[in-house]
Amino acid sequence: MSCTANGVAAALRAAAKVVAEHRAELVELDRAIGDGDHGENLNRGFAAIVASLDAAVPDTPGAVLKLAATTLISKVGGAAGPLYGTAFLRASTAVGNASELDAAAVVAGLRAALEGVQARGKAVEGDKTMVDALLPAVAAAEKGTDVASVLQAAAEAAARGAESTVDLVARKGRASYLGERSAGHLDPGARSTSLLLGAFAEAAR
Amino acid sequence: MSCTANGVAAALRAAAKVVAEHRAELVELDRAIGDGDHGENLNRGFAAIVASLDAAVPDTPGAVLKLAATTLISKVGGAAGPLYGTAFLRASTAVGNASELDAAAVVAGLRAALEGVQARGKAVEGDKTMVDALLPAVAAAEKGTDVASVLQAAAEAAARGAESTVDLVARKGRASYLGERSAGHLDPGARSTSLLLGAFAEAAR
Amino acid sequence: MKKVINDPADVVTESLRGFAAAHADRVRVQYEPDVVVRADAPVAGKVAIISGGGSGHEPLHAGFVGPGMLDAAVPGAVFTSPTPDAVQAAVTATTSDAGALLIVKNYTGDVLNFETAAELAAAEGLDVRSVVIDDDVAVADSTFTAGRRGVGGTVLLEKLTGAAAARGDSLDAVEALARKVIGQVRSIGVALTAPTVPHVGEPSFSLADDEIEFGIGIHGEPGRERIKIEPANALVERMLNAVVEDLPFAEGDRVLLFTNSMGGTPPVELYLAHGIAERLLADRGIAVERRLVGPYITSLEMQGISLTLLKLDDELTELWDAPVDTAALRWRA
Amino acid sequence: MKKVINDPADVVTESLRGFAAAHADRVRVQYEPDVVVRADAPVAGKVAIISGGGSGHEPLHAGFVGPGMLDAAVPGAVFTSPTPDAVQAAVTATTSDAGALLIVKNYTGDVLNFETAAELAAAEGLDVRSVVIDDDVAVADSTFTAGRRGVGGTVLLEKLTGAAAARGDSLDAVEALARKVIGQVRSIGVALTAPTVPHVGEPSFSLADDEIEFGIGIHGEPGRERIKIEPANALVERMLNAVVEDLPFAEGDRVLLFTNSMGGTPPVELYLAHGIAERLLADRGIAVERRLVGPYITSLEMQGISLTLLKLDDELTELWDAPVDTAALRWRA
Ligand SMILES: Nc1ncnc2c1ncn2[C@@H]1O[C@H](COP(=O)(O)OP(=O)(O)O)[C@@H](O)[C@H]1O
Ligand SMILES: Nc1ncnc2c1ncn2[C@@H]1O[C@H](COP(=O)(O)OP(=O)(O)O)[C@@H](O)[C@H]1O
Ligand SMILES: [Mg+2]
Ligand SMILES: [Mg+2]
Ligand SMILES: [Mg+2]
Ligand SMILES: [Mg+2]
Repeated sequence: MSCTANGVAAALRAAAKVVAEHRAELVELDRAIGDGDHGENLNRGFAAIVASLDAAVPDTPGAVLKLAATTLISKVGGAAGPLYGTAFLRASTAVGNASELDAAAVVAGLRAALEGVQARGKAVEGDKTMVDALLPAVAAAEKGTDVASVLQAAAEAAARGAESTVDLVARKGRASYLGERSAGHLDPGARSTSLLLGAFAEAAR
Repeated sequence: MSCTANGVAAALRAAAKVVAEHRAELVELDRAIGDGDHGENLNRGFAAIVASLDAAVPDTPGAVLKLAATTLISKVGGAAGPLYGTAFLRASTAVGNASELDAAAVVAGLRAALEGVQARGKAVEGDKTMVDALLPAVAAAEKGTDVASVLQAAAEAAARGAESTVDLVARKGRASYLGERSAGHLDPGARSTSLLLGAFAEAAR
Repeated sequence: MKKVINDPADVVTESLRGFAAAHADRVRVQYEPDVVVRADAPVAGKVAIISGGGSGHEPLHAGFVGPGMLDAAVPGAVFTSPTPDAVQAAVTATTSDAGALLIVKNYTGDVLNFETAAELAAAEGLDVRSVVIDDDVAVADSTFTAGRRGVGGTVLLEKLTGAAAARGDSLDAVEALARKVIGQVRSIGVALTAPTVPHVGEPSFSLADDEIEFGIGIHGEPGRERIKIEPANALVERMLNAVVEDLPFAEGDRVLLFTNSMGGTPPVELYLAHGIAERLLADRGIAVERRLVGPYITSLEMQGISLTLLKLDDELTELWDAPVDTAALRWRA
Repeated sequence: MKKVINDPADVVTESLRGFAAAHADRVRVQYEPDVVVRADAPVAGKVAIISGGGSGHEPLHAGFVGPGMLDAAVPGAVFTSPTPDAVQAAVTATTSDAGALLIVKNYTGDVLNFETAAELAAAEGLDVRSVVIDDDVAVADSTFTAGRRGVGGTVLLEKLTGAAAARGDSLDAVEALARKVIGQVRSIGVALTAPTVPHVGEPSFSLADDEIEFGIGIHGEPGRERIKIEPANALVERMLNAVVEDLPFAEGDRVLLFTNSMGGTPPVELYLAHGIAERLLADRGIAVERRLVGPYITSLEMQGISLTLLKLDDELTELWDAPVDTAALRWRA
């Protein structure tokens, strides 16, 4: 895949497919330590992204990411809506209006996404949130050499990061109300971050 | 037992004991084709009768029966309250103010009770109600020779009458709402009539 | 059974204590026998409107005591009609020379106990009449049954007779109005789950995960028919058809639509059902001119809904709109 | 799952259609994004009071739209906070030069989405402020959690700020009042059963027959602690202690006591609990001067109750008593 507007659009479609496939799993994870809507909400948002892309794919990778951002912000709701929305919005700004992204641009986009999530949600590593997947993903991505290896490294690190949330006690989001009882469960947002990056990496291969 | 005021009071205490023992069974029967309160309601009423008798036993059998009647009317509620209340009230009137009841008086009391239930509730034989226990009980009672045998015959016939309600489709009371679905269940009021007469017979032995 | 209660035998009385504390501005509660009375009763010269029945259907009836509706409510034990002496106490507390109307839901127990109370009141020289409401189309109305049950229509009947009494109608007029309303109100109910009576401790009936009771009453009596759960569109249409075709209601009729929760069904589902019913009535050319939506006649925590239709005319509409000021129903007051 | 619904994805919108039909005299409903607005909005010169959040807590918030309370409610998907564009639509429909106050329950999602909306509104030159209510004493209030949740106190806050706006208070004054109320209102909830979110199709958590969740929220999040069911006397005392000792409320205080059903708990249990709470407060020398009892902030069909205490003074009492005319809360109107 080349990282053009169409390439990013294809990656988003792949992500939408993965989210749809894992909708029930994400609901289940959120039901255990939250309110059970994470899968439903993300699925609604990504389905809306696909519908928009079906109508028209914007000109640049940045514009595609911005479309994803505004769609997520206006369709997802909950905590994940503004957080993922901000992530895509910041990534969009970071990559500017280049017509194709190189490895460095993708890394910059990922880093901007992480900063956006942290700026909005104030979560740090170890709070048992999507940050625990995204933060190691960004660190790993910096070691990649091309777009595919950047995203592959990010996805692998995100998967490990998500797994690491099982043992954590939540300190942000709805799961934090559970206190100690939140330990022993995978964080749904960390899991969805890992799924999204996995889908992007797969699409980039 | 001689059928004096104290004798009738003892029979009512015996009945109260039986009702308490069968409270859950009567609730269960009523739950199947009614609203599940028959055991609770009767138990509340008979417990109140015992409390009144503990305070003072009226002078005559008729007065004791009247006390039972007014207590049932004011404590039981539902369909069974006014029906049993009327039964005891009519029985009380029928036996007058004799100080001891003979077999004929007991039979007259039972017949008056049946007439009272039918006058108030308008049920005929086969409607799947307490009438299906009380009506054959009165018929059988007429063949008894002394108080004990009158009540024994009545109790036995009431038990058979109650059993006969299993196959019937209810046409009176709450169970009638079920239509055909009421068949296959013992009528709770028929069962309680059989229990009461059984307790009286036992007390009279 | 999990309930916020102490001893099941004390549920009604303890609940009344809370009700009395919460609504001391509107009601006065007497105990043993338990009766809920308008704070300013008896209202001289006004016909008293009295209703009652087993508890567990709240806000019916206590929640409807107040100006413009009931003068007294007589709560029996849970799902058990009250005794005549309790009804009698309500009559004594509220009835002036203008007399009283007893609104009785058609259940054997209620009818027998209220009948007895009316006899007692007559013996005291009071003019006490009673009407029996039997609006449930689920039950075959035949001399071979106890007849139709009184359900959702009761709420409307209490409001309308309450308004008539409030504007000074005579007992004759209020009684005639009541009979008219009873003649043109019809209801049907459905249950998704069973209620649990405190002293029983277990659900009144059991339903499979895909089953519902169609034609349910309000006492946990099983319904007339057990059917498979279906989408709301189909279910509401099935319910509405049963009601519309019974009276029947016809094109051009003006109606009040009352969409009632049986207790456990939350507002989000109730309003959804109400919206469907509005649409289906519009399709039939029946004009919904007034509506009531909420849990007003319930069966403890039972999940389910009922639909009630009342044919309106100018008089009934005016009485419906008249001020009412009770714990559960309140407008223009 | 048994519910009176069609497609789970359409539940909120279909329900709003029924709500719009039932309450056309009081509200206007806009769709996509879904917003419930006072029929006569915008009210010139009046501060607009706007709230919202995930659906499934009805009557909160839509049931509180009307004179004396909210100008608009923004319902999200079930248990999911609404998106900024929906909040924005509510602001646009209701906000005059007097500005608007957004009442936000403290959940990460709500705070983030409403924050974004407030930024958008500010960009359009409107004076829109927001306050975050966090009255739930079950959650440790620390920088290491998302903070306390907004629960029952929200209902009281909406009523009081609505009354202040109705009498013509400035946005500064209404905002200050809101912060004062938030400072002196505290709540605790308990769940006996779990709610079932339509698109999930199964209960949000599972409880053994003898277990309850103490310190439950309103979204089917498990509570803070799982305890054995206990008699109402003990349970209400446990709840009240948690609330009273938190602020703390002290002897001599005047309070409003709000006894709330989480949805599935019927009135008979709710009033019973209310009665106990009244008694326990009297024992502590705390004067209950106003009360609200009913299902006002719910969690779908979840059985359970919550207790909310608000410290009153003359100003708050006057604002509480002021007229309100909404679908779910109505007096002196
Ligand atoms: N403050 C935060 N910072 C980063 N991520 C967060 C924060 N709060 C919640 N999350 C993430 O959001 C996820 C929950 O999303 P979702 O279920 O859609 O929202 P809600 O909790 O509003 O229902 C959590 O699993 C967590 O990963
Ligand atoms: N019309 C009637 N005539 C005679 N017995 C009746 C009649 N209606 C009901 N019953 C009896 O009453 C019993 C139910 O009593 P109970 O459960 O106490 O009253 P309710 O139906 O009001 O809950 C029935 O089982 C039946 O035997
Ligand atoms: Mg969630
Ligand atoms: Mg019964
Ligand atoms: Mg009964
Ligand atoms: Mg959510």
